[in-house]
Amino acid sequence: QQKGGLKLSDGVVKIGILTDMSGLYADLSGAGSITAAKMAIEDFRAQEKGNVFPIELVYGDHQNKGDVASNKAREWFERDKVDMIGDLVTTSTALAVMPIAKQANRITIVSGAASTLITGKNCTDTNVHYVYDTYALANGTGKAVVKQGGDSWFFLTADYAFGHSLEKDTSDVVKANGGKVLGAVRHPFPGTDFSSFLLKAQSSGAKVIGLANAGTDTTNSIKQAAEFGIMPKQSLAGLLMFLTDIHSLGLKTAQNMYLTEGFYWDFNAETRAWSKRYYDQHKRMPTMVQAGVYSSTMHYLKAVKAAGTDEAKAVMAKMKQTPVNDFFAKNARIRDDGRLVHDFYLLQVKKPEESKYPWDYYHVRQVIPAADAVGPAANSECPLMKK
Amino acid sequence: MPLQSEFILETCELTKAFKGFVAVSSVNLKVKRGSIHALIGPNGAGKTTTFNLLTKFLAPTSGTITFNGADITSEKPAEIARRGIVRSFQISATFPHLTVLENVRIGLQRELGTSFHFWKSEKSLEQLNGRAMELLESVDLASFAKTVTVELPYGRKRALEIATTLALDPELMLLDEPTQGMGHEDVGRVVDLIRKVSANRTILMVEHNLGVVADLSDTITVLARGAVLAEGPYSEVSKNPLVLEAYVGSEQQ
Amino acid sequence: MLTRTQWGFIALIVAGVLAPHLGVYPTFLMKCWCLALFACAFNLLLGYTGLLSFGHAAFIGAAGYIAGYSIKAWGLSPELGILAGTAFAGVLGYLFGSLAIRRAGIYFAMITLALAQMLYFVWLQMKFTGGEDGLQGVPRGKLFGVIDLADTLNLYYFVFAIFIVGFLLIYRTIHSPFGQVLKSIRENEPRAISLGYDVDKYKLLAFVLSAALAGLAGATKTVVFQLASLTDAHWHTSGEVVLMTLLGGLGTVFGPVVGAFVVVGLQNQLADKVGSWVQVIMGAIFVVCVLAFRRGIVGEWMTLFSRKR
Amino acid sequence: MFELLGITPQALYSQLLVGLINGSFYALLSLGLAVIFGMLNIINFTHGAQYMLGAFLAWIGLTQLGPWLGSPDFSLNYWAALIVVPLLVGALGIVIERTMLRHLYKLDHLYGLLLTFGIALIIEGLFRQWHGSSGKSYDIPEVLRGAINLGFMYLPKYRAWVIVASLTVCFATWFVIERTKLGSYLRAGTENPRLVQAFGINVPLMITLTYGFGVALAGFAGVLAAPIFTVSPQMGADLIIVVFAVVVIGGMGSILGSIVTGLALGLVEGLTKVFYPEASAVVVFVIMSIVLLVRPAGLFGREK
Amino acid sequence: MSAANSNSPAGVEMLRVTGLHAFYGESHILHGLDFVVNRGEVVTLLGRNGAGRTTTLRAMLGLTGKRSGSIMVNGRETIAMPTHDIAHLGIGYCPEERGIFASLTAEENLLLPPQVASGGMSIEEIYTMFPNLQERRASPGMRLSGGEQQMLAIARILRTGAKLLLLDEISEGLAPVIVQTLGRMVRQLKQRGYTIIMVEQNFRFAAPLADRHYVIEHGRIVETVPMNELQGKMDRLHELLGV
Ligand SMILES: Nc1ncnc2c1ncn2[C@@H]1O[C@H](COP(=O)(O)OP(=O)(O)OP(=O)(O)O)[C@@H](O)[C@H]1O
Ligand SMILES: Nc1ncnc2c1ncn2[C@@H]1O[C@H](COP(=O)(O)OP(=O)(O)OP(=O)(O)O)[C@@H](O)[C@H]1O
Ligand SMILES: [Mg+2]
Ligand SMILES: [Mg+2]
Repeated sequence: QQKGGLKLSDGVVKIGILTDMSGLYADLSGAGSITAAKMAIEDFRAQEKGNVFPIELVYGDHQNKGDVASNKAREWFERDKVDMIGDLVTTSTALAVMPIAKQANRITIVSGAASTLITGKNCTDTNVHYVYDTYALANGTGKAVVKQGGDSWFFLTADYAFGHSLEKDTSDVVKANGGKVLGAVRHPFPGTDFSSFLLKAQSSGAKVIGLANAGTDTTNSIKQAAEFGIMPKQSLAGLLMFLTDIHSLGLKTAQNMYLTEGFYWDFNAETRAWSKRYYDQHKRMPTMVQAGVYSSTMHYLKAVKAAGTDEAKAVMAKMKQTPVNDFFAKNARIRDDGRLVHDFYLLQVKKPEESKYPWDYYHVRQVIPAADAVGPAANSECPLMKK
Repeated sequence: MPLQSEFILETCELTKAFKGFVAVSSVNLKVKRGSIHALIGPNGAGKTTTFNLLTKFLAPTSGTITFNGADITSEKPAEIARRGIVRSFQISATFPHLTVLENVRIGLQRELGTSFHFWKSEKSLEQLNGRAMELLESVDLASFAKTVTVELPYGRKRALEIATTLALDPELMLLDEPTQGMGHEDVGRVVDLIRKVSANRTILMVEHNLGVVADLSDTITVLARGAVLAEGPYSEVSKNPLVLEAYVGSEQQ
Repeated sequence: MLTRTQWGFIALIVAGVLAPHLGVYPTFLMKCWCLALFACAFNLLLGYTGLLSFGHAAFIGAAGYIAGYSIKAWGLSPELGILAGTAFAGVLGYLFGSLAIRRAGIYFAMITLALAQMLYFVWLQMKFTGGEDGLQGVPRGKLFGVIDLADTLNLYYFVFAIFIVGFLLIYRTIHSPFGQVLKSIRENEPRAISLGYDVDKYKLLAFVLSAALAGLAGATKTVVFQLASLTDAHWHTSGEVVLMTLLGGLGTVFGPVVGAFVVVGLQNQLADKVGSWVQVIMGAIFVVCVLAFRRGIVGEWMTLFSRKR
Repeated sequence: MFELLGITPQALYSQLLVGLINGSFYALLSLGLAVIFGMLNIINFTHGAQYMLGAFLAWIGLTQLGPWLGSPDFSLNYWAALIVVPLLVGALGIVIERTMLRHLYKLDHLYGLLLTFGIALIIEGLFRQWHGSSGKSYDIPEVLRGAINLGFMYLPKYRAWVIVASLTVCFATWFVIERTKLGSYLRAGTENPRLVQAFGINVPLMITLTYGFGVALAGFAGVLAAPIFTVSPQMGADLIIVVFAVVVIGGMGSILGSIVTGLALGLVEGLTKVFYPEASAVVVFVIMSIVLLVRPAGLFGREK
Repeated sequence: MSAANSNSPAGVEMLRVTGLHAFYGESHILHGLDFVVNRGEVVTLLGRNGAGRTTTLRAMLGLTGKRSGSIMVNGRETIAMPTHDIAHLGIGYCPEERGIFASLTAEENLLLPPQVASGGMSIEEIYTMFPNLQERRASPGMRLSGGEQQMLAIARILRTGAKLLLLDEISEGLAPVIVQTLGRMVRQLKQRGYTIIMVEQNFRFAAPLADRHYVIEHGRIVETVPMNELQGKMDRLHELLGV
């Protein structure tokens, strides 16, 4: 079918945002991601001055359940002819949807999930991992903090696969950069009371306590660390944290801690400009995931236009060919394994008195160049990289 | 059959103590095969407790229980039942939402050995209907076979309970106050019934209705304060001054 | 003359066979059949034995993992994988059951809930389950080495056949000598004991059967979705199955099936439209069912039907 | 000796303290469950949600209430919340009892369980809808900030307060129920409410108030918990399952039993965290299984 | 409630039941019952199993399902009152199933019912009347034997000062000696001015005690037999009750 000078499978480019609308991750993705995708579509239309192929947006709640995600994805691909699924917060849902997309020859763009499996063992040739992974976070925080003098570490690790891999990645980095790992303690997941683990960490005398956990586990450990007066003698490093976590913790509790993100709204004029526009619609500043959804949707649409079709392989080739160049990432490229290689930021949470305006939360301590932030291609377990 | 002793059930120094209180103390009970044996005594004498000991709903503190020459002191309730000792309860015990026929069939069913067969059809139980109807016949309930049990009047439930008990063809039936709470007609019916079913089996019963006891029993054991106070046929026991004082009372009001 | 139940069977089979050709989405249907079997298995326990298990997620979850792992890592064929999962759930049912039947009533519910939660933590920490990420990419494989299950319709009829087999087994169990004893235990336990039944053994067998059938549902679901995840092992799943059974009609043959379809359908429809209201709505349905609609859809319908006659 | 195992006595004491704190929460919650169970014969699945509600109301009082009322400076401080919030939560409980639970007493107890489960879903869902899933933080009241250095260990003041406050409430409750006439009405009402009413006691009112009280205990625990844990919609849901296990271990036979078991299990859990942290999530459940094998009625329960 | 004393005039109406209907759920049990009891009288309700005697007592206390008609206690209409208020008009109820509280000790059971009027018996008096109870005072209610429970059930309402006693099958399951004691007790109570309604199966026990017998069948009073007509109506009673 020809539409707007394009070969489209069913006359329309359909984008599906599959996200967590009600669970733990609803704040950092959820409705905010849908808003971002909508903005991207509108902006694309505006850029093209209306002379575009029809674009439709659908969205769904996967409730962080793999089977729900997979069910929804199949339905979207087979019945609704969705061409691309974005967001995919939580690894379990991302991993569930990717092979289905590959089978159906459609595209997935993961912005929300963290596992390195996505571009490692489980990589597919129709997938892009756009925003962040545990390697980048571990590496960013680990390396940078050691450089800043935090050379002895103790880990507080959530006792499941994700926590373990975060701990391992980070301690490798710490050791590689000349730091010492004094120990680690595993806490049950999900946990509520971390005081005993924190006491252990405290008595270890390590300069940095690495929080290899996520979500409420992380925020709970930070709160309780504040209560036990662990800081400022020791610093905390959150290995997977988002702007929204800091927002809910408050600066008083979170101050001084280190973390790495792939995007910060207040980084430069360009990011600020976009984020203000986003804020007007969503009433909250964007997280890196939400910013990533915008950027990736835009990139996808451009690639569809450039490829002149919505066929996945062709679009994917275009996406990989063209560098991403916008407020989110500069000169970033998508590698063969699907990883978008872009800069990361080592951030430190401001003290309450340093915060000048709402959502003014971070000092950007360091820009971690893309080459350092992303796992080296040589170590990749993705078969696509070996070619 | 091996040589059977005269007594089907014997207890030897049977004792049950609850925290510092001895409810049954050193009771030696001998129940003669084929007889109707009544256990009477003032309230709190330990009759129900004795029953509970015999059917293993309670474990004795000391003493032994012998049934048909076998020591059953440490067996479990269901095992006791399978040996042929079946009790009825002080309060009538039926399966209220099953039909009368099904109630009796539950009693018969275990014999088939298919009770764990979840893959067999229920229809396989219909072979038991004939026998079940016979049993119902014997307690005058045949016309109620299809009735759901809750709807039966109290006295009929009692009869049904007895029929179900009979389904197991027990050698020894333990009846705990079988006429309690019954109107006069029902009492009469149950007395007849007990007499009828006592053929070929032994019955041990607890009963406060002296009329019934006098009417039915061959031997009476009187318990008081956990111990045996007197034993013998009604004519003897009812004249025993100890029994008169502790249990029967002056009889003129 | 056919009885009402027989009519029901025929309607069920016709509906099941035709549904995918009438535009109903097959994957959705397969999920429904799996959960319907799960609910029926649960109903066997609650509706016919009077035991409320609040830990049935343990069985559907565990069987999913075992089936998924044995198919993926050991290369078992799908039917063997499903059998392995089912068997594991049965064994687990035996272990949990032996503990739980030591208490009755509400305690029973709490114990099963707690044991299931314990297992949840175990899965979370085990390596092979992939923790939070789930056990992904289970191949669908070829049934008996010939029928390719990657084909959605093949898979659909396979799943439907499993459901029917499970369903018939449950139906038979209810109407068997064993079922008769279960009923008597529910009605009057001490009396059943005094008639010589080892009631604990009967309860245990019922529990094991229910667990194994729940496992069958879970293992099948893993093959359908090609993944086994923590969601199934979470206590929310235990709550959901209670809801399905209750909504459809406790202690009715078809109730759980209807309940499963309604709940899964609602979740599917509502999730995108109302977001986190889904949980509120599910909760509200629970409340309404308990307060005003205890017979459930099928139960109410049957009462209506018999009143009219 | 502990040094040999790589554990300093200091760490050990700290762990025990932490265990005691968890234990106080277990005790408060299982006590509330036991009180409600005793009178209504219902396992209150909503307990976790009501605990969450307590924490949330405290947070709302502290941070949201003023702006709502149009005077941003006004806020309900911690101490006021400790009194007001349990009353509010209790009042909500009373509404639930009057409008819903009331209709279930004649039915099998499992319906009560199911109803409260449904209500828990609703409350949790509403808060998730309203405040999202990520937590809110609640500051420790000024006077209780910081810690006392006991020499052998470091005792955060707030935690010490939690232990004192919850134990006081627990034992006061125990005293009322086991040692007063009111208590014997309660216990008798548990068994045969109709008859107690026939003796001239207003049982429906008693039931309502009992439920309100048990629920208020959960609300109280919630307020105590708010400064320690992140206040979030799901904070009660997982905790409640552990509390169920505690209840099974203790047996609901006695009020004292549920208090003691709660504390003891908190300690055991604390110790597990020292010696084998990986198992600390399941240790309570493992103990439950063992207790079931050895003493099915629970440690303090009465057989049937 | 003024305590009725022993020389209060007979003929003062204590209870008047008119057109009483009662239901358990859907099933209609009482079909318009009428009877009157004067202060200081002992009356019995007789009938076959399931006739509705227990239901009559329960309906008076509002323990059945729906009910309608009129129940005047001491001149006050109680049909719409909640159960606990009815009890405070001075009514003591000893239920058929005894209703001993398993988790309370015998003594706690005894002390449980609240005082509804002055002039109840003292604990000592009660223990003299039932020595068994004194002996078992500390054991939990559920551990008492059937008969002990029965005694306790009666004893505990004597303490409350209630002057209208509803006794359901109190001779049930008791040893003959105790039944005789109970007979004496009822007489004593009557002398003290108590008003008693007894439901009895044991006609021999009830006959000499009562001023009047009401026979209930299918939820209606079908026969009223005053004490002095008892001999004459024996045949009729026989027919009705199978005595
Ligand atoms: N589990 C128990 N714990 C403590 N005491 C008990 C227990 N069971 C029974 N008793 C006591 O043992 C005594 C005997 O009780 P039992 O029930 O055997 O009496 P009984 O002879 O059947 O009397 P009744 O004719 O009144 O039914 C009673 O005093 C009772 O209080
Ligand atoms: N809770 C109940 N629900 C439904 N029906 C009941 C209930 N209690 C009693 N009935 C029915 O009400 C009728 C009258 O019962 P009631 O207890 O008043 O009889 P009764 O004259 O006291 O006889 P008895 O006590 O000797 O059995 C009976 O048919 C009985 O089955
Ligand atoms: Mg007895
Ligand atoms: Mg009666």
